[in-house]
Amino acid sequence: MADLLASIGGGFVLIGVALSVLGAFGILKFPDVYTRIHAASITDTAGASLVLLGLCLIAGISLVTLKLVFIWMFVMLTTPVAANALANAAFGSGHKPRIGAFHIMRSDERRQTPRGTDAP
Amino acid sequence: MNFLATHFNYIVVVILLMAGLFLVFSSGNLIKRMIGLAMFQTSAGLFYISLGKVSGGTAAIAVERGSAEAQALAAQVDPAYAAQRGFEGVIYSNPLPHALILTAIVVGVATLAVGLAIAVRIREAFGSVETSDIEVLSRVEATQPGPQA
Amino acid sequence: MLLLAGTAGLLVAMAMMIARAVMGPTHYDRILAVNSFGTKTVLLLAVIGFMFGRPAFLDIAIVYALINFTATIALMKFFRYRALGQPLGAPPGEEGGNG
Amino acid sequence: MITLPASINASLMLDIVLLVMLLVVAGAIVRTRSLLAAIILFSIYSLISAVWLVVMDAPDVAFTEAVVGAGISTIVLLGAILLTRGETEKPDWRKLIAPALICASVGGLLIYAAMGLPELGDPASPANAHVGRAYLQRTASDIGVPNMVTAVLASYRGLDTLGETAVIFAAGIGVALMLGFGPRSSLAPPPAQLGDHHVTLRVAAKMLIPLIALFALYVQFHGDLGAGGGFQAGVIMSVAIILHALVFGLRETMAAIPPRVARSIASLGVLIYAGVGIVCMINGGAFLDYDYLFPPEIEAQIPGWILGDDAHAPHWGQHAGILGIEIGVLLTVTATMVTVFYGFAGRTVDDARREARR
Repeated sequence: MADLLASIGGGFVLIGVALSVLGAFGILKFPDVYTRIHAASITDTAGASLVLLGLCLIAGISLVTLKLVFIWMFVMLTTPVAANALANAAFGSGHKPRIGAFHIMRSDERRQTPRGTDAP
Repeated sequence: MNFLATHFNYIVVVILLMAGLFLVFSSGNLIKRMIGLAMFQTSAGLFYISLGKVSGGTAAIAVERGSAEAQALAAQVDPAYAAQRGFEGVIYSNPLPHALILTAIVVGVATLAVGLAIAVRIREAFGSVETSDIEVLSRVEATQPGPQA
Repeated sequence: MLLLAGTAGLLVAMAMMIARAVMGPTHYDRILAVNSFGTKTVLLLAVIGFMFGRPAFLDIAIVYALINFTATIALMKFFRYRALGQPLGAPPGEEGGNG
Repeated sequence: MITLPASINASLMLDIVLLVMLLVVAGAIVRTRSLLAAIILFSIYSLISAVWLVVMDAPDVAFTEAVVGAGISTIVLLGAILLTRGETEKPDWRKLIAPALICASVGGLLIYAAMGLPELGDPASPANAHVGRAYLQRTASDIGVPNMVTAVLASYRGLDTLGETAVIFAAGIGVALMLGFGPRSSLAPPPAQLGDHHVTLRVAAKMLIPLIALFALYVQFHGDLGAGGGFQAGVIMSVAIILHALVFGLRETMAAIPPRVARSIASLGVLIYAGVGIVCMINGGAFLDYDYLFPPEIEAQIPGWILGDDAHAPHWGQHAGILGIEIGVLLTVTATMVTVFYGFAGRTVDDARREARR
């Protein structure tokens, strides 16, 4: 029984890792920051959930499971917030996306010089 | 080839040390130099930790003798290797370098902050953190007495 | 064995993140790469804790999951406000919107 | 026995892959001309080394490296380039020849010297055979603490750690003296712009800051049982405070922890540490010899059930002494890092100009 659970858990870990690799591939291939953030945040949360679920199955019920649940909670809390902050920083300092319209917010038209380009 | 396998860590650490040293020597920018110094420091820590590793060992946090975890850990060690080296039960890595480097990292970030604070004050006094500009400016100041002097 | 494969996969993903961080045309790409690298590090720490039979190492994964985004917020303030000490505004009328 | 080769090879594989990653990132740091890119890459660098430290059986060090690299050093460097306006250097390849030659020759010599080192993981190497082995064998009977790193750090080499704590304190005071003691100019909220709300961040920070502080306390008091201790807890706690300052503003944080209080706490930590040593001296032992922390008549009063099992030798003095000095370390490290952050975040370029005009 424990062996079966461990194998299923290992399978979950592998699926989660595969998702992470796919997300990393997306970060490499997508054209601009905003699409890359999209690729990263979705696969990171989903991949992390699957990996941690798999490890929970391997660990069985113990203090370790509780720690894994904590890690899951914190990852789910911080990763989207960090993605939000990053998108906010990029958009707020006038970084233009390759795809789609930028001038959704009028207040940003005032800014003449885009900040945060490669030469500070 | 065998040497490369057994001493790989040391070679990499030396290259990292030299990368940090190169930044310190070559860069004219004081902040970049501090980054190089921090890299140098981290790499020196890596060297110490490499020295303290014991093959087949685990972290130097004792697990209770005879507990399930201790048995699982002891089962990971090759019995022939343990017998040859005179180990019994769980093998631990050397805790001494860990204790040294643990404190060194925190001291390192504190001294990094001191260095950066000096760089900030230099920027405020000379208007630049490039060593070439600072040298020129300080030579000018040395030859001409300032207005308040 | 499955965990070993998982570790290898995570290392591949981390290597890709390093490639993005090194190439990254803009700084935002680099920050994104650091962030994603951090999440993968949390997972890697958890997996190798199990692989080496010391799940006690999970504490490091927890602390990293907790503070992963502190540097991201600092970088966001760097880009938007060019200062670290200013408060981040809340919309007027919100609770705590004085800042 | 499938587990043996798998685990050893896995550790070696991870070791090599992570070191190659470190090399790549170090090369990128050397190559890049942008300071900001160097800082971001440096945070990846310390993250990789944190994972590598876990692989090398040093979770305590990995703890510190992860927190310092992810939080404090990045933020301090950012504060510094904000105050120096992030100038980039103008590289001149002729000036690179001499440093490159020096580094290549020194590196060659060091690699040549490294050939004489014992191979990686050799248990009979001088570093591992004598004093390291002795610590491993005697910690259980001398100190009675499972985490041998804490035992070495806090008890066997307690004087050394006192010195390190004093250095951290001195560095904090140095930064405070150079960069000022608090906010100089009005740190007014940024002018409101459309879409310039950070509700998500504020809510997430409100949820996370207490959790981080709580986790720091867990790491502090769990330090003699598992990975952790005063240094790690101190940096985690200071990250919690710095996060508060980043999200809610330096003013709010300084209202809660005024700079003067932070500096007093930093010195209080060193005092507690040294005070524990002096109490040991008063009771007839050497400086920081915790076995003499309690006089025997008090030690006899302590009921045995506090630690949960009577099998071990009690070592009350050692437990209490380690706890006491770790609290001192926690206070000093936290307060120093907060002071450093106050120094960098509280200063603005305008202040410097005003000061120069005066």
